[in-house]
Amino acid sequence: MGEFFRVALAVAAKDLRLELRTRATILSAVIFAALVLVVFNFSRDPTAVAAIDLAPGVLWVTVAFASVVALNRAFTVEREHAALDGLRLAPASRGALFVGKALANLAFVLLIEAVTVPLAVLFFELPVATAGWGLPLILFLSSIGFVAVGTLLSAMAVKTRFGELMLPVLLLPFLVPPLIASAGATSRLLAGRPLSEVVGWLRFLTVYDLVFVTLGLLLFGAVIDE
Amino acid sequence: MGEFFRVALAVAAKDLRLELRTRATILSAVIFAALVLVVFNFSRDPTAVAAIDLAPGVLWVTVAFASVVALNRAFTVEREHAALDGLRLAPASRGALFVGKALANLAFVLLIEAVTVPLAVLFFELPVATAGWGLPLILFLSSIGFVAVGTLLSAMAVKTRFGELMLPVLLLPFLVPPLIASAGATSRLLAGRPLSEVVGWLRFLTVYDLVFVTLGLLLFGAVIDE
Amino acid sequence: MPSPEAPLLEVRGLVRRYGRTTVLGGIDLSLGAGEALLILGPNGAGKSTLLRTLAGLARPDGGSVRLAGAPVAESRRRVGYLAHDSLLYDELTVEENLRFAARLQGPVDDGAIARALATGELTPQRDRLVRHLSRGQVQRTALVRALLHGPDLLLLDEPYTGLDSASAASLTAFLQGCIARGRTVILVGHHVDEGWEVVTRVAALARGKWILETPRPASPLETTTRYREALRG
Amino acid sequence: MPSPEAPLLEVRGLVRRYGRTTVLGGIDLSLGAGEALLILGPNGAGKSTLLRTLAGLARPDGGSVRLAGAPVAESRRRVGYLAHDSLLYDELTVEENLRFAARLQGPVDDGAIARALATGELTPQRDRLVRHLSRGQVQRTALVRALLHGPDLLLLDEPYTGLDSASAASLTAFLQGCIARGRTVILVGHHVDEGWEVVTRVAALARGKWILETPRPASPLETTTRYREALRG
Amino acid sequence: MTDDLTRARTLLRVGGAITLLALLGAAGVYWLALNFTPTEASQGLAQKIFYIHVPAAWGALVSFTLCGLASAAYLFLHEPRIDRFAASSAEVGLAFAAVMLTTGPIWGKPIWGTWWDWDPRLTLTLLLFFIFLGYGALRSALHDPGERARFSAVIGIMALVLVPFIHLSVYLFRTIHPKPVVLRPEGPALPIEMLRTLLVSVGVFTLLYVGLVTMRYALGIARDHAEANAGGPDA
Ligand code: HEM
Ligand SMILES: Nc1ncnc2c1ncn2[C@@H]1O[C@H](COP(=O)(O)OP(=O)(O)OP(=O)(O)O)[C@@H](O)[C@H]1O
Ligand SMILES: Nc1ncnc2c1ncn2[C@@H]1O[C@H](COP(=O)(O)OP(=O)(O)OP(=O)(O)O)[C@@H](O)[C@H]1O
Ligand SMILES: [Mg+2]
Ligand SMILES: [Mg+2]
Repeated sequence: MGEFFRVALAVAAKDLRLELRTRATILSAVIFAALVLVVFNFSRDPTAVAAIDLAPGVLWVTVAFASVVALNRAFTVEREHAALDGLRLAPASRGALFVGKALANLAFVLLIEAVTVPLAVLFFELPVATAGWGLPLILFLSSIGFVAVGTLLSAMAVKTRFGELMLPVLLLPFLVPPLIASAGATSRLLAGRPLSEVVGWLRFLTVYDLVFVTLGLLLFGAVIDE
Repeated sequence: MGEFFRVALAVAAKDLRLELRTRATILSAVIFAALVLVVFNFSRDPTAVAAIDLAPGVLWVTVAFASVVALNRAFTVEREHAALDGLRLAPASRGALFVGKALANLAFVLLIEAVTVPLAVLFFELPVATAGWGLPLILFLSSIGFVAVGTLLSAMAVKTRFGELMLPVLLLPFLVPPLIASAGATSRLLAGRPLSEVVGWLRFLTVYDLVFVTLGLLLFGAVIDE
Repeated sequence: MPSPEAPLLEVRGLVRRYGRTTVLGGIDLSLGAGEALLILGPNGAGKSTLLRTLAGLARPDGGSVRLAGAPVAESRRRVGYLAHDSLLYDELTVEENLRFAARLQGPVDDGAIARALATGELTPQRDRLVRHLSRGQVQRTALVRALLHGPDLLLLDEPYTGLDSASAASLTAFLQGCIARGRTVILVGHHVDEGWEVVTRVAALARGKWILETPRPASPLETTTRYREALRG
Repeated sequence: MPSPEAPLLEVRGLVRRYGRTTVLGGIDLSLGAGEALLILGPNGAGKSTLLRTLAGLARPDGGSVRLAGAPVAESRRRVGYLAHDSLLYDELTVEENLRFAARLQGPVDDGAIARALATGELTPQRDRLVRHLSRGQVQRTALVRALLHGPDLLLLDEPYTGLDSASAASLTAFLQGCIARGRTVILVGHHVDEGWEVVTRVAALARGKWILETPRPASPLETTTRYREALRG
Repeated sequence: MTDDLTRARTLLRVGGAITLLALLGAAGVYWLALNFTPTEASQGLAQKIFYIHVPAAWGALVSFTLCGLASAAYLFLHEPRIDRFAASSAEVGLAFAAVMLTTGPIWGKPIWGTWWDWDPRLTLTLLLFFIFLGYGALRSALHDPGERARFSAVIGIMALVLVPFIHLSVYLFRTIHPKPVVLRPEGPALPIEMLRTLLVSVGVFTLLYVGLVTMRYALGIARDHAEANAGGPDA
């Protein structure tokens, strides 16, 4: 077990070093988040749509975009110079490799969220007080599921044969539920409803996470090994 | 001049063929677009916001970010095995190379729009009929600007560690002006106003396109050559 | 093919296909400790495919590969594989790459990394991004990466590529050391004289089959002539 | 260095830095039609950097590179450059890659492509993705790509890498043909004997400076010894 | 190499002195504004911020413009010093823009009743600010000096092109931001004393610009020097 985590952490640390070494990345993350908000505000007709109504959508687009970016990136770095073969040669369990890649992706997505949420609060004058811990909780839970599925999919996508690439499309439906759940929960919380009202959503997200992390652990080997 | 276009078309054709092989770009972009629309659809509180008010903004933001996803890939294909050096060795004008890359990207963006718009129409029950030919026209004009700037910037972003994040940081500010125009024009058209009323916006888009396509032609050399 | 010692590597009727084309058509091979096999063969003969399969990166479509009696997947730590690609990350420094490769194998001790850098004569470049290395420096880094964890079976696909004469010499010396310590080496190459001092056996592959398999002939020249004949006949 | 003919390539005091490091410290070189220069040198000496600069891919930080009296950028069509990287697209077939490279140079005629495939002995692989080629096949494709448009100046960085003996021989023959037709060749390598028949002059680079520059010595062996001395002294 | 450092030091001192002078000047402007300039009727004291806001705004746009022009020059001359100047000007511009973006809202609160409004002029200004933040991010993400110079030059030029879009945006879109009262075809439309104070303040900001750019430029020299000595050749 200690070995499992040593490998997982090694992989995650490697990816984070590849991505986050330069201060530029953090700065970029902040600028990026701010820009998303600006872009949205612009596309909105202020007379018709109140900023607050956009808020959940904005949050989730930012999260989705961050994830797509992170996941696109995740396995292109492994393809150049066949670095993925380097991972496959490791005497480590495939689960450990999966957790490693997923952790790195999660870290990035969480970073983006960490800068987006406060900015969104400022921009939209969100009643975070009422939302309280619910919002971060939802973000965290849904990010996990998101990243778990995404890591699996992008690993498939790195084997660039068409058949394999169709899989992501087939699996698209799997990405939708957590989004709906969290978007729904978010808008309720921002509407000032109590946390108790979204417990159902939260439970759903947790189950989803468990299911797909497990699936990832089991299937990753099948994806990267012949 | 004939040579200019021969090279440009060769480059564009090459990129399109690569994309047909792998589908990597379009798939991730389209998946992302679908996700965004779903999110908005479910995070919207129907009692608070009319779909029609939200639609133009959402449509444009979706298109913009999906384009960023697509543009992110534009130069990764040139990075493997230093293929970009292959282009740089060509006795062709750098402008021709730029147009080639940009044409391919334009094709991708238009394709993304061809998927996004119908989806948006479905989700938000947009009265596209009323908009008539105005909408495609706006889409086309703004796409040109997007792609001109995006091609130039992604050629730079790909040289940075974690360029997938650097690209939106550099690109989004330049996308906002056409975004304002497009979103503004779209909402008017969807409100059933005549095309004549948005001529100002269209002129703005055209100027923007002209300016940045010219810049691209002039500056691409500075980006790819030492 | 017979082997003086208890075989470390045992390959039986190995078949590998890519779609319709059969790249390896039933390969038998058995190597014991302290043996070094040089594999020759024209481009596209299947040498790299064979090594990939032995390294457990490609699944055999037929036949079996056993390392000390077990499937390769169960004894990855005993295998060191140098591929055509470097398996390195362009955006990490030489040291970071080696450190990562080491972590994948087991707990890392800094002394080992430092020594590895020294044996690869990479100490001056330790903090340079791999993207900024010259080809020979990349090749040396890839070699060090492959051998870092002291494997028993070394699978080296054209290891001398891009090395200058000095580095080539020290690689040969290093491999002699391995053999002396009872390791097993498989060497793929196009130049008989590269690593000649190490080699104990020579084999040639063509169209996915052995066309030559012999203890090391008296001289490189003789080897070349026999290889030529085998190719013709 | 002096040259029998009107120089096609004229390099004066070429300096190239990578931020901190000075990789080329004032290189002079002049080559005429029909000359073939073999450049030797330890890993990291600056050979590839020199070729990149001659090919117009890297801007000199000092000195000048002139091709037939004009800057390289103005006569790219006359240069054929083989790099360490293949410059090929993995997801395109061999033929598609060549066709694209040809289009970049000028109008394409199918006959030429077919002939190019034949000279590279790639006709059987013409419709295979480069991703699925063996190393030697990739190297041959890269070579064909570089020489497709019949350049006057051939800059070949370790062109024999990964080639089997047959392909190596036919490459040498091809280069002899080029020299006979008055082309100019610069060859980087680590084996003196590779392409020996073609070479008319030999030079050695170390730490970004010439340490040896001579008309071709009598034999490969003599060349090696003189190179060794130069490295030591 | 070391005379680089001495040059850097002297430049740093000179720049520092000029900056100090400018800051004193700024104080002077407010003494002038408060004692010798009529208070604007409708806005009252709030309008006094005018004398920072406007010069800062202009200063920002001018800095960015100069950065853009220098960038264009660099692409022709490939002269590292020009790149260094462009980078310096961009950073100072960022500082000025920051002032504009803070004084603006402070002014806006009493006048418009809101800190910020998604008015095109304001937003495009904000975007220009972001573009140059990105400019900085890009620079710090690139290590090869040549590449860094070329790439940031391209951004600089593209941003330069966006400036007129911004200046014009006030005409192109509905906006609550005051139309040009000084820089307009018909000529200035404000009391002579206000104009005088404004011009003094503009002079002060120009001085500030020169001082800051000189200092930043000196730091640039020092940095390049440090890089150049960081490592020797190998192999
Ligand atoms: C809220 C943020 C604000 C921003 C980002 C902003 C931005 C700018 C910019 C960029 C300029 C230079 C325009 C040009 O010369 O092209 C400018 C000038 C000016 N601003 Fe603001 N401004 C803001 C708020 C305000 C407010 C609240 C007022 C007063 C009600 C104001 C009054 C002026 C005036 C009078 C000028 C000079 C116009 C001219 O003569 O050119 N600004 N501002
Ligand atoms: N992924 C693949 N799909 C289809 N064919 C492949 C694939 N990989 C290799 N091949 C083919 O299998 C044959 C053997 O390839 P391999 O790389 O083993 O040759 P090799 O002996 O290593 O040649 P070289 O000396 O050039 O390295 C080649 O004809 C090659 O084209
Ligand atoms: N982009 C770069 N940035 C920094 N240093 C570099 C870069 N490219 C090459 N170098 C360094 O410049 C030196 C010369 O590299 P070059 O590739 O020219 O050597 P070479 O003679 O081709 O060596 P080899 O025989 O291994 O190919 C090496 O020390 C290398 O590390
Ligand atoms: Mg091989
Ligand atoms: Mg080299």
